[in-house]
Amino acid sequence: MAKLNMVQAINLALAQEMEKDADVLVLGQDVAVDGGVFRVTDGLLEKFGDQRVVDTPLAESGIIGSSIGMAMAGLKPVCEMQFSGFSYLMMGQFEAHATRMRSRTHGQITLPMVIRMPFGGGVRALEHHSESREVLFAHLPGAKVVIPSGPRNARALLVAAIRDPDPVVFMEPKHSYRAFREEVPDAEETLPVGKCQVVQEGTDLTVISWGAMMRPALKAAAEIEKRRGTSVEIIDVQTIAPLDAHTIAESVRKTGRCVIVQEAPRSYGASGEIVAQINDRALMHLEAPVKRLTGYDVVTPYFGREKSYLPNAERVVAGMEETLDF
Amino acid sequence: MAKLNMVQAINLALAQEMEKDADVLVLGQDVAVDGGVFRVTDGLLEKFGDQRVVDTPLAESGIIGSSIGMAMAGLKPVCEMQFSGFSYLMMGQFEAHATRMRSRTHGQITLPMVIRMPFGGGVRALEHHSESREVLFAHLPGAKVVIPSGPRNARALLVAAIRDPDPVVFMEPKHSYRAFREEVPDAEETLPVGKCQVVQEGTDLTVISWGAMMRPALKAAAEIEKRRGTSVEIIDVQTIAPLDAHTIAESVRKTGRCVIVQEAPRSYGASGEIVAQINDRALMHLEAPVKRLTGYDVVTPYFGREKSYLPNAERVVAGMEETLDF
Amino acid sequence: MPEKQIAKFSVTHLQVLDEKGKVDAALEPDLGQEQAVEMYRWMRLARTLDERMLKLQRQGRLGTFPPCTGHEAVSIPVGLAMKKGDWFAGAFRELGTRLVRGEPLTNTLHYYNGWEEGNILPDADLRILPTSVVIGCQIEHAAGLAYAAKYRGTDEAVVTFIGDGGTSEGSFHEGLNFAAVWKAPMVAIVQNNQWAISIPRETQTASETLAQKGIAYGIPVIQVDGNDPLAVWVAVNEALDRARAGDGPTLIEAVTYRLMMHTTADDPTKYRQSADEEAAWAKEPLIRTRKWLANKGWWDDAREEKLLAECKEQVDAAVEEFETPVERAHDESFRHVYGTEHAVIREQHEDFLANQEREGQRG
Amino acid sequence: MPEKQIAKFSVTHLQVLDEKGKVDAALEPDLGQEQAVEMYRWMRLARTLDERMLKLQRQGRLGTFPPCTGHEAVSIPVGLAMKKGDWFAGAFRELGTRLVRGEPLTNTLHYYNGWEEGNILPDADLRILPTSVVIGCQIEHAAGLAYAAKYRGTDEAVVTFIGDGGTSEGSFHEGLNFAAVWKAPMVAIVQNNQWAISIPRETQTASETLAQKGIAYGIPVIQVDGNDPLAVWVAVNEALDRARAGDGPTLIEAVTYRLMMHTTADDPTKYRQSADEEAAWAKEPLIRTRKWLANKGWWDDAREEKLLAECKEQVDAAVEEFETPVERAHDESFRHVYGTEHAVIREQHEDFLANQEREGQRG
Ligand SMILES: Cc1ncc(C[n+]2csc(CCOP(=O)(O)OP(=O)(O)O)c2C)c(N)n1
Ligand SMILES: Cc1ncc(C[n+]2csc(CCOP(=O)(O)OP(=O)(O)O)c2C)c(N)n1
Ligand SMILES: [Mg+2]
Ligand SMILES: [Mg+2]
Repeated sequence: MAKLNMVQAINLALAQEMEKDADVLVLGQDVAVDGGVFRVTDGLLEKFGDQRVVDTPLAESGIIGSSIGMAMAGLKPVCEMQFSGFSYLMMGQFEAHATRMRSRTHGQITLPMVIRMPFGGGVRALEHHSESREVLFAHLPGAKVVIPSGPRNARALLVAAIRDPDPVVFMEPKHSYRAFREEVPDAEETLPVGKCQVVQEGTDLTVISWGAMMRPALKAAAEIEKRRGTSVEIIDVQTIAPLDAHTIAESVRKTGRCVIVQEAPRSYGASGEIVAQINDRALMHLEAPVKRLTGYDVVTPYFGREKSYLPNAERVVAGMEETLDF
Repeated sequence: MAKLNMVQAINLALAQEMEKDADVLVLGQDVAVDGGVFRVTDGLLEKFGDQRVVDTPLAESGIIGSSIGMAMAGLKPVCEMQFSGFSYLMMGQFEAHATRMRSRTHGQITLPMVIRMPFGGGVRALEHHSESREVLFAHLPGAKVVIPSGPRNARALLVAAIRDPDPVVFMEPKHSYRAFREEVPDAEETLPVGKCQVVQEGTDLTVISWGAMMRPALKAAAEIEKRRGTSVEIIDVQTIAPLDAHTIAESVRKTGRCVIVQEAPRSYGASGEIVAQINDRALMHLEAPVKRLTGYDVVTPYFGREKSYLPNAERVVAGMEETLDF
Repeated sequence: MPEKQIAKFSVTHLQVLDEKGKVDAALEPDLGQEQAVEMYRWMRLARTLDERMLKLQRQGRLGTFPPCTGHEAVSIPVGLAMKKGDWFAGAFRELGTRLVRGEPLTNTLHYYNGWEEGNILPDADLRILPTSVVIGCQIEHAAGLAYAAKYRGTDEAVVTFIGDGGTSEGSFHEGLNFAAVWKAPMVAIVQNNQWAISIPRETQTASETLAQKGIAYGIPVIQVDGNDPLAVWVAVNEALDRARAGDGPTLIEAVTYRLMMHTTADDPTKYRQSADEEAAWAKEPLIRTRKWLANKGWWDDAREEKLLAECKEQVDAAVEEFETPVERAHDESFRHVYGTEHAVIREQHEDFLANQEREGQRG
Repeated sequence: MPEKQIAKFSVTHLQVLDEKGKVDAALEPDLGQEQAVEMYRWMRLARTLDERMLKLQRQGRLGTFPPCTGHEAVSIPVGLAMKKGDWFAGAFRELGTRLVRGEPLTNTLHYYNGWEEGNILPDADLRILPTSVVIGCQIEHAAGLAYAAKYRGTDEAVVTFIGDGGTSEGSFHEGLNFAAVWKAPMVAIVQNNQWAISIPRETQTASETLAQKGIAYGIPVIQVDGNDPLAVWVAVNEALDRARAGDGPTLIEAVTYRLMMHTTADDPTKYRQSADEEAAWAKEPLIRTRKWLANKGWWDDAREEKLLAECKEQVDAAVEEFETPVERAHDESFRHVYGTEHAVIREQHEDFLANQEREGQRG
């Protein structure tokens, strides 16, 4: 048991799975010699050699396309998009093959592969290095999209993703890479793909978030508990697709009030589907409209203005107040 | 005034705009000599010559990327993706540049361009020729996504899209290309980008749809009016992004009940955002959960099974009954 | 070195068997009677099935499909040169290769009639990937498959196809570059049939040959007469040997002609001259192959007639099987979204079944 | 023609001014003293700004940026060879070209400090596109810009850049192919600085040169010593002439070295030897250019000192302007989503302003 940050926790997951299973290999730009631009794959080359830790040419479609080929041949590639901002270059392969091969062959060919990518804002990065666009993957049938929020669940979810028989897009909130540490057990730990996690039980208000936004969500929940004695139930979505709508609906049926915190632009973001699922399953239990605290429908500004645009705990608290006072 | 099908109506819009404005040009695979695989651009080569009607190599990113270049130089390219199923190959350019150039330069460089693409199912086509994925574009800030539902609004919306100062993804429901005809005036007609159209006023139930699904929606509305005397208000969304949430909310505040018909898979589809907007703006007026009739969250089956998967009037009627009886 | 040539390249064109059936003895591969005849039999079978499919399509008994007539001298020798364990990552106009590699005729029929069942192999070990409709993707898959073969230390190779049009896609570029960097056992065949729907070869690219596109990746390239099965045979065997020896990928441009419409939905009279088509028919591969066999004394009219009858019989049987009514569950799509059905999919699945039930009862 | 060479290609390497400052008189372009000195002045200015930016970044006064030191012999002659009306569609390591083409120094500073204002040109007619962070896209833009120039019958040309790493992207392939098919007036420069972050040239592609990648598109190619401004000057002028004459695009590989870290966030000691870096420093462009000028009698220590002082002054002034506090509205993003603010955006805009207000009052 060690206190690890998220980079270290992901590294641990990779190393342990590669140790266990010779079919697991890692590929991407700068993942081998350099150990990844965020050092997530650091040390893997030394441990597993250059056939299993592969520096590729600079070509995102090539990385996904060749990973699909490897997976068809029974390997379990864990490939990296250096930043999610470059992943749209591989949407052709992802939509046409990663998500469809199983269905196309009624299960004869399957693609056990993971596509890792850092995403999200808050690190004062250049253009295209700060977006949250999980829904572009999540909307595609056949896609699994997993987003951890901390070191421990990052490790547990990544292990599950690697063992999953289907392609998993594993989106790493880079703002949380080194922001804090958690105890991560040495021994194997997994969390299920396809399930939300209720990280705190409560009765008055449901707060739903994922990834880096879990931090302001948690902070706001603590604040509102302190201020008003509200009993807050907190859900970490963890798997965006397929969405565990049941856990969400169950919570809202109980609390009657809900706040969703999303970093991505509002329109057509994941929170819309969550609201719709609540509408489908718990509408008559709602005592207030579900409140969405989200990014704005604007092109992510350069980092000079970035902070004003990211949802923060203060806005979440205000949203909670509004919901509770409705 | 002539009775035109949608193919002819779009052709008319292109021809008239090219006539008026020498900066408008058409490019794509097979758009010139062949007149487009659906004949949408038929006759344009003869009228406007091969500098304005340009057959390109087989490369979707190249088509969008070079169109962006042309637009930066002040031309108004109307480019075609042969099928929406191949458009994901240009998502890199679309996300990185088409949607961002204005914001990136605070308006110094703008991209007056249209990306036409046939989409949707129901024509017994090969794999990748039947999907509806409008949300992949609609979620991106800076994107405009327009979807006509018939010949007349196709013509009027396309003219508006070509004149729009920003990039417009113009998605043509190919099932409706030749399915029916409408009177289309010779004289100029436009419809605003960014507005829904209330195509029938009513007081008891709001039905919202777009594209090819307007047909089953209208059919179902007529059936339910006949069966139960329900007064149905019908909204043709027309512009998916940016969404005219006000018109939608206003209608639902009036009727208190709403059915949305969407061809795309349910999860993270456009209907989710519409429900969320209703939640934001009209929740307390709802007398029943908003009912979503949508495609399923499955990989679009090959055409042997296709029909069972597409929403149809019968399911919409059932959904309406459920909503009215809630 | 102020101004200095630092690299030289060339493209060779190979033809062994010419349009008149004359063979270049120096280059002629030693196929032997049995293999030579087998090659021709497969070519004829592919042609027979293709022609039948066109009829079926015109009669409304089959969906839209891309005829492969005229491409047999590429697809058949390539298929024959491959070994068990090799992967085939095709484009969509290689009916011949599919047949040779052991895919049942019915698969193609089911596939083009709108059923995923046409992708399911009787044995996954046949290693024939489903058609890659989105042009170019298969080249990247092939690179990954080839990497896997190398990683595992097998001597398996991967054969992939693409059209002249497909060479313009970014995936062609990225896939070949990956395979070349990895020195992966891959053979990429550009089936240059002069047309990409209505776009002629000259509008597709300004390069003199398509073979030379391989120079960009530092790999061996060759252009062959794609209506000449012997040239294709020689080139693909060399390339496969190189691949298995660890010497990396090869790009083969096979020059042929799309004798038919692009797909049955296409009308070539919109964009090309029938005179050009006729000229191309004069070079088509089956006639010259037959002449070559006849010159060798391995073929005559009686054998031809017998072969035609056999092919017809085989195709008849396949069509009959194809058209034999089967109950196909319509809810398959729900079963194959993921390895295990997710709760939300399960609900939708139930909803689907209820809809089916209701609509079935009413219809 | 059984087996026949049907196409031949070669790649020429051009060097005019060698590492010691020795010039090949036969190849030397007739720059004239004024232009020669101007070229060197720009090189020095770019270097001065680059070095200052590194300091600013290390002091926390500037964000992450990719140093351009060592690339001046490519970016400067290219910028000087361009004419008014030409478009520059760069990658991200051509500070020099930006300066020469008239972009204020402050633009670069603002850009790398996280402000879109760094993309706004004092005059849109300068035709300098914003940095294309997503690698490769700019090649396709350049093809479209070049098409537009041709469509309008101007003699404007388009210059685009890409790195050695960038040549692996599909967009490189698609963009060059489009430009070649269109015979569009475009010059593409591959700035081969041997590294793409940690990936060395050999891991990026198996081709012997990057210039030969242009053979795939049937266009003229040349490799030049990218530390030699005279070779670059000669090559880019030839290419621009060809473009303006309607003879289509050219691919120029300029061989240089990334002397610094990839960006200020990168640590090259993880992946390369300092000995290699030292060897590369010995070939860097400014020293040899200065020697050439000195040999001509056009330069001496006094002039150098004066130039250094001038550059420092110019950079000082730019930094001062850059660091002068300005009020920048934080709601700009709402104003530029679309040409007209949509109702839903307007609501969010108001919400944003209210949040700003509240957080401002409390903070
Ligand atoms: C990425 C992509 N874009 C467009 C299409 C539509 N399309 C199908 S076949 C075809 C032409 C292909 O030409 P070529 O590669 O020469 O192959 P051929 O049809 O001649 O065998 C096109 C444009 C597609 N299937 N995939
Ligand atoms: C499409 C894309 N993928 C990845 C990156 C991340 N990235 C930024 S620079 C770089 C290396 C570029 O190498 P090269 O093209 O040789 O240019 P250089 O940095 O050497 O100037 C990478 C991988 C990116 N910006 N865009
Ligand atoms: Mg072709
Ligand atoms: Mg480089």
